[in-house]
Amino acid sequence: MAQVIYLGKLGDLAGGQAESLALPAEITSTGALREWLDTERGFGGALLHRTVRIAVNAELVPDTFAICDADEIAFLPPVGGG
Amino acid sequence: MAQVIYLGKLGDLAGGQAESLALPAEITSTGALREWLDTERGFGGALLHRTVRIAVNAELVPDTFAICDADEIAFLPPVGGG
Amino acid sequence: MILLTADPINASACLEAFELGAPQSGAIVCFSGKVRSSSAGEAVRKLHLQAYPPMTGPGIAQAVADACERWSLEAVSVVHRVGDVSPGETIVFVAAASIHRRAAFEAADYLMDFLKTRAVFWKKEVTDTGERWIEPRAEDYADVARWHKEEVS
Amino acid sequence: MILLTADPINASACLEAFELGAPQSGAIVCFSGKVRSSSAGEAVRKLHLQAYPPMTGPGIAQAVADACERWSLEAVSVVHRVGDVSPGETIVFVAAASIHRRAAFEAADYLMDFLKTRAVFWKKEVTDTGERWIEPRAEDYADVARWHKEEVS
Repeated sequence: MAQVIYLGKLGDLAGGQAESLALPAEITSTGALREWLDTERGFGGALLHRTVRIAVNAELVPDTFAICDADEIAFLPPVGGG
Repeated sequence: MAQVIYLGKLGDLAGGQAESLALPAEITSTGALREWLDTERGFGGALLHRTVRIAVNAELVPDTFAICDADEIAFLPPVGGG
Repeated sequence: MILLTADPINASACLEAFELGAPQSGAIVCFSGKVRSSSAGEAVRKLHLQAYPPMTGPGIAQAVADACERWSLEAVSVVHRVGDVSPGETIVFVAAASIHRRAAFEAADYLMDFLKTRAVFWKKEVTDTGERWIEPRAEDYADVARWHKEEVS
Repeated sequence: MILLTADPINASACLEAFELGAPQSGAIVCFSGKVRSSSAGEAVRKLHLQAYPPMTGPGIAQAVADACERWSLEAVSVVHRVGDVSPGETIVFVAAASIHRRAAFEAADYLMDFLKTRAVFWKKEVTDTGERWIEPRAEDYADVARWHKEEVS
């Protein structure tokens, strides 16, 4: 099972900050997962915004990055602390 | 009596940080006082250095400033705290 | 020292501890950022700070390492709250120590610009009328860009 | 608050008091400068700080007023030692509080540049081999000149 983490406002939109899911066979890249989850979880495009970055196992990656069921995949809207 | 204050290294050179003195009749400006004291007190030119500024009654003044026996006249080498 | 904490931050206690750890330094600059009691005219009830621990700590550690490479520093400290923070409470404490003051000022400034725009946190402001996630201001992005001008040109 | 004191300065206590006086501020920057234990390879026994009270206090007050005119500040504090100061002791504490951090950083930086080059103090360093009056470094004069570029051009 892949762990998917929705951070910041995305957690509110998803109704939860994390979920475990078995990746469908055709979802093999971060970009494909982004598009699939945006529809499946009803994000209404929020996950597709270019400011939402994706980290796989705590490293920022491009949308072409290959993913598997062992990964922790996080969606990060714009960050900022302080 | 005018109060004369020698600050910083000038106090060490003068052998004291302050003196009261009756201004000679011909010493009517800060510039004249500077030259006269440099010789009289054996500063050897230290009082003439262009980095030494003069304050009369706590205000920086040019060498042309008129002085009298009621004044407090301070010689200030380059300042710096912190 | 880098610390993420859900407990209140006491900036003066942080400074006291920091000074003990930098006995040779001539210059110490510290910054503390606090939750303001109002935002856009509304009373703020609290600020919720979310971190993503696998990335937040390592990201700050990298920024501290970058600062230590860029300036000659004798000590650096970053303490950052997570969770719910009330108005008046300290969100972040940053300190930098060096021989001369310029390095300490610039490093603290740099780290704050990093924390505001690149550190892996999300902030949700809760007011009487609702809540909203807040993102860095345009000024924050402009501030952090200052440090990269040399590299680009 | 502006204070010249012959007693030891506790920077963390100063920060604690300062924070109490700036409850609305989102950003506080403080600087503390300490006597280093060596200078040009020699052990420093003490630093003697001389002020000229009729000018030193008013000069700092004017610099604080200038800073308050230049930036939007909610509080400013300058605490400066006079007399003999031992290695490791704090010579100066400066703090500035504002809504956003840039004003606080710049005001603290500005005040330190002023204190280093224009505040009416003289410093004598006493080492094992003798004593010498020390003047601002070239960097200090360059630093303070940064704030006047706009005015000149």
